[in-house]
Amino acid sequence: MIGLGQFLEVLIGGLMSGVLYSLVALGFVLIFKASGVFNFAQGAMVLLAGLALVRSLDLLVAWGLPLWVAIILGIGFAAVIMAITAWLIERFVIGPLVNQDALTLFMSTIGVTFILEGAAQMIFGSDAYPLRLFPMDAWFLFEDLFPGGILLNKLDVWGGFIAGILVAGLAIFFERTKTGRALRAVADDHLAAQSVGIPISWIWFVVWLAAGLVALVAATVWGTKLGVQFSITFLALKALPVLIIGGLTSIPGAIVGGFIVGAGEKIAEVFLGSYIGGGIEYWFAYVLALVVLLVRPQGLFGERIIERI
Amino acid sequence: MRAPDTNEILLQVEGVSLAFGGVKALRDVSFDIRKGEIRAIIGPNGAGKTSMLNVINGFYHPNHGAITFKGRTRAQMQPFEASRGGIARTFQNVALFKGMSALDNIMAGRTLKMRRGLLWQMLRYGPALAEEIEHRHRVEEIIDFLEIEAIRKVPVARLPYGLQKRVELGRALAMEPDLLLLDEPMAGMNLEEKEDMSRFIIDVNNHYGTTIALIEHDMAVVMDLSHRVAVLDHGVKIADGTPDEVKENQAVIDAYLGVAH
Amino acid sequence: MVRNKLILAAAMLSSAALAAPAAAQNEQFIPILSYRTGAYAVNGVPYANGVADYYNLINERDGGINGVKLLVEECETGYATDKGVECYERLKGKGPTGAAFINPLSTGITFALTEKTTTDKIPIITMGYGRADSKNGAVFAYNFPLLGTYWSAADIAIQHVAKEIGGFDKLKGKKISLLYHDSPYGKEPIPMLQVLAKKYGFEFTPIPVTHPGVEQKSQWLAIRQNRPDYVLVWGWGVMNGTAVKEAAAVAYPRDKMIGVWWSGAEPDVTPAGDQAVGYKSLMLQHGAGKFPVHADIEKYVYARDKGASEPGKVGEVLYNRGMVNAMLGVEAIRKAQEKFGKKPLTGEQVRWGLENLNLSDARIKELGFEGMLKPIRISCSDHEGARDGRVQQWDGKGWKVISDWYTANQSETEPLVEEVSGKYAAEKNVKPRDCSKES
Amino acid sequence: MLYREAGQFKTTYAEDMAIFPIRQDRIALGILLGIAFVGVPLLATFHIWPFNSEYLLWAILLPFLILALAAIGVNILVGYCGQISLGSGAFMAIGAYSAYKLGTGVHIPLAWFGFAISIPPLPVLPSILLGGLMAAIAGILFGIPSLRIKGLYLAVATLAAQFFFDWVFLRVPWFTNYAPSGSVNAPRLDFFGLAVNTPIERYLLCLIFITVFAVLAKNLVRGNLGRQWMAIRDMDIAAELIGIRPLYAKLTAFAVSSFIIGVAGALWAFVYLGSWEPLAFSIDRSLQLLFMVIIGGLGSIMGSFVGAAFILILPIMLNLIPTQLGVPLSTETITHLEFIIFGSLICYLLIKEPHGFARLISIGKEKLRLWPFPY
Repeated sequence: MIGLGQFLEVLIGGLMSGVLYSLVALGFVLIFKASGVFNFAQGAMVLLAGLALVRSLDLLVAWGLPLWVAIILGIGFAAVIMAITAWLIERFVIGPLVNQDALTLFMSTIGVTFILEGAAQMIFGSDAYPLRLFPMDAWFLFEDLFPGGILLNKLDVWGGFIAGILVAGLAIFFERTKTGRALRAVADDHLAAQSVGIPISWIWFVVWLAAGLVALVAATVWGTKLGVQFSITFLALKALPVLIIGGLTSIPGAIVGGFIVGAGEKIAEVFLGSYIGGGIEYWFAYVLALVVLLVRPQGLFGERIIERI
Repeated sequence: MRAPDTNEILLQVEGVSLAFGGVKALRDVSFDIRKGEIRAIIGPNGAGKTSMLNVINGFYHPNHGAITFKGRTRAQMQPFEASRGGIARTFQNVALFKGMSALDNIMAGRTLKMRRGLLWQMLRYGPALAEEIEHRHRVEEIIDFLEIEAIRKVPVARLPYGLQKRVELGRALAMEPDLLLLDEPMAGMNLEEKEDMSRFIIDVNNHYGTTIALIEHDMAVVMDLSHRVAVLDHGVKIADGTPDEVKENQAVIDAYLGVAH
Repeated sequence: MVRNKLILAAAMLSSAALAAPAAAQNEQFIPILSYRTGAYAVNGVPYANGVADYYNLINERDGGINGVKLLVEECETGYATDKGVECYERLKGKGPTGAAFINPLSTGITFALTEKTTTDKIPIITMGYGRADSKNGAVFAYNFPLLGTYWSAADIAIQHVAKEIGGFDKLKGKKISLLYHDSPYGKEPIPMLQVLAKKYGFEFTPIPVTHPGVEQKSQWLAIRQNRPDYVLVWGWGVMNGTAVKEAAAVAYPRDKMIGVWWSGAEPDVTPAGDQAVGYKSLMLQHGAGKFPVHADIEKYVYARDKGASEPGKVGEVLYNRGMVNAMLGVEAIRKAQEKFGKKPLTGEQVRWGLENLNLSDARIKELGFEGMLKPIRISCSDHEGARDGRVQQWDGKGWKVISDWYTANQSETEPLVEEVSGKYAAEKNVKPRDCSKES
Repeated sequence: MLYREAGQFKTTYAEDMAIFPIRQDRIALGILLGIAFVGVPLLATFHIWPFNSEYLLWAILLPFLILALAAIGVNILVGYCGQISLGSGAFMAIGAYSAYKLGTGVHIPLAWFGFAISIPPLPVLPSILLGGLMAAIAGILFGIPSLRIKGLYLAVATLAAQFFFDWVFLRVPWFTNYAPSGSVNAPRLDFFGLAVNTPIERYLLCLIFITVFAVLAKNLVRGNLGRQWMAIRDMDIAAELIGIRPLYAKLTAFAVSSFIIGVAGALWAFVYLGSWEPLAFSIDRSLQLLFMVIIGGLGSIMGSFVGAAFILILPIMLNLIPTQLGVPLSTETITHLEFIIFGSLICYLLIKEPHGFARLISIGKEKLRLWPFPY
């Protein structure tokens, strides 16, 4: 018999870990929205940002700087690294590939993934580096209602909180700032945008930078959770169904998709896994995404695809 | 101009309405196409002409109305039914298969006529090869007719616009259609190309007896080519008749001059 | 033009690569299959460093084995089976006599190479991993799962649990879960644990974690509900550290977790910080720390600036394991030289050396491994050689040995070895050797 | 001056429709086949350079042939029919595990109905072909969503097949004949009483497979079905309006492609690995195959070969070069550099020639035809 307490615990745990996927998915959405590029390298960018942060942090602390100064400087350093990466990608890969079809662009980002993974580990090392920016223990809620209470990871709550701020920030950026509006114009039709004088390569740099910064944020949370190491790149595969369900172009979609995937796969794993053999969360999110696409081919919040001749 | 021999009706559209969300593209349009004639549909931009063609070959499904083709009445056509029933078409913005050669594009038009299954095609021997060669003969006739021998193996993406239009016509002809829908076949052409294309259209009509429905902006061409003309404006049919009748029609003149309703 | 030149250059290089290397004739070639990149690099790097440093030590200190220098080449597998096969094919024929033996450091690659190595007559040493049934040397003439298979490990783990709770009779009705890496590696102990569960009457639940193991929340929520008395961890790479952290998050006591010897190294606990305190793991005999041999390594390798590792990491668990692994290989060659002469040997000859390897306490002391290893004696019917283990516990700074020696009970493992290796022999049409006739 | 087609007149359409209508191409192909079928085995038998060790056969040519076969399958779906698939690895796995089950005997107890389906172990060749058939059936099932889902959305949807089948073969012990480790061994390779064991025999076996399949695939793509696939790829709406049924065209593409990929998977497992686990067919394999067809050239059978050679051999080269030159780099650095260079070359190629090597070759041929005149 499944207890209500356990169900709630799994549900909440799932929703929360879903938001952590959303943190990675958001970077995908940003780039897809603005340039139609399906950026497979987002996972590698999280690795790069995380390594840059944790390695500089270690060094700064070793120099005897107070922790908070080190954190600020470390984040600054990682942000600069991400800016350089964004510039290089725009200048040497995405810029020259403008107007190519989506598949070519997608494959080129896999090429970028190889480069980033190789370079990040060559420069910063390929060990597992512990990062502790957030508390890792848990709360146990409603202990008087349910035996053992309902477990809630503090890290997950932090992740959710940060994701909320990010989405709000991105929404303001897209709606209220000049660059943000230019971004939307470029997304709609980059040739037209170019012809009214929007500097397209600048815009794309900004987008990749924004995605890089989102990756940095994701790296702080995931790095705390896993330690900064190569395996962090596998998050890209976890984030794909999230953004497909939410819709490739929708920022709130990435969050909602995260909720759905997280809650769905955890509930499926805990309550169905024992019947059909564990590990179903490995594919559950993807099959869920497939089903959602069959009903809505553009995802839940994606822009409708209109066919014309 | 030779008039069609019979008054037999090939296609009849009755009371068709089509809306996209709030936008009404067609409102209660009725007209017919007689066997063997060249029928023009004209009207200002946004009049609903292309939508009308899309309804006829089943790409759009009307909200109301009925379509009778070869004596069978349907509320809507399906693209596959239409093509199998003998409706072929060209498109306003050339819709060729960009990655294929001109020859392959036209051969693709023979799909419906080819019978050999997957396994035979895989072997490409005996009956399968014979079939391929037989259809190649037919396609070469079309290529000769359209005078595009020199470009048959060129990928269509590399062809100039005028030739692409010709290949597209070839692909439609390869289907040996009973009804050929031409959506602005002369858009963007120079005078010489237009003359060539007009000649092809008349030849198709005369030689093969193919019924043709035509959308065109160039009034001179329309008046020269067509037997009858239907005029659409804002999704409503405002006139129908011979080129001469339509030319005199006040509503048509107003529509083209942009008089407010 | 540039492209053509590149292609030409590549072609020339490739022909150079394929040409027979002009090797010195008195060299014994030993390949190292390692993974210093990818998801498992964290554990692969210290191990490969230990291996490389020990071979270097032999060359620098002793001038090789009885004058036969060791020629070593490393090949990166990335823990991927097909890369491993490629590396094996690339390296198996190098040197004057071909590879002496091969250490794939991956159970998956071991499975893929088992048949090939038999055909090529190159022994495959899988120390503390690999296929458990290959303990039976009569069927698996070329496989050497030295020092302990996963079935031995499972038995030792249960012995320790029994000791902690006060006897084997107390196991009845207890709940023991196995959190395992969902791959041949993680699945190997399951049949043994099922046998033991039946015998002692504990409730056994296997819980799979999919590669690479970054997401374990559902597994641990299930553990939190099911409250097993012990959780055995059969993880590798990021999975271990994540398991410790998730255990902490659901407040599962760390001292009720027992990792296999591949889940008990420094990189598995350091990312979790204080949360890892109390976590236990099996030891493949040795643990962390420095022994007499390390002094030699520092003197002959690091002082000459030929060390592979960061000096601070010499003496870590996996580094030491790499060293032990290399040492056993070297001693096997030495043994084989007794019979075949002091010259480079073929894989087939080294196989004889492995099968007749007998390291006494005195010899182990001579080699500088005293305190790390117990005596090892390999024979035709026993390719494992020893099945001893201890348990260690992480105290936040280092691993502390907390138990006496356990020896896996052969009466438990042997029937399963017989059954599974017999099945393999039938499937592959292998005619088992008669071990009583082997010298 | 050698590459001229002047003077070669075709008098029938059949001649014009030959795979290689130009005589020089036919000669080149003949030489290539001669080397592949006769030269390589001869050299390898007598251990003549570069076949003085088994390395080239085992570690390069064998995987190259099998992956090129799989790449042909992927190219049919992605290159000819335009349906992006990231699930090719799964279809290889289906081919491999189905062939394994059929080769070792299938027993399905249907307790509810009171009987059992039992198939005795089949010989290797029918096992492999039926393995392909199983993959084709799975391909059709997972192809159905393509009628509604398009482009990159479809690509992600095909990942569902990838992960689902990864899991099935990992978790359903029936598929691995209850092997405790989940790793299975291929049955002995007997073809009509001939044992295939040595690298040369394995090489020839794969060579025969790929030659036959390449010819069959080439026939399909230049026939009516191939034109339907390409029409769907280039403009699916227009294709539908000229009478091409998307359902038929897409599902045949999925079926044919999955069949070939499935056969390649069975060969990969039986002939190359001999013993395998699901990880051999992971998402990495799918991405590798996709790279092969994109770098080689979408919509080109020959491109599949070139792409497979490039993607397979390049990393090995990059790995070998520093050792050969004696550059004192650690394996770690070499591997990281290999990643960087490999990624950069991929990006470079995509920028320079998004249509892959096949396009480069055809441009080269055109230039050669006109040589020494620039146009």
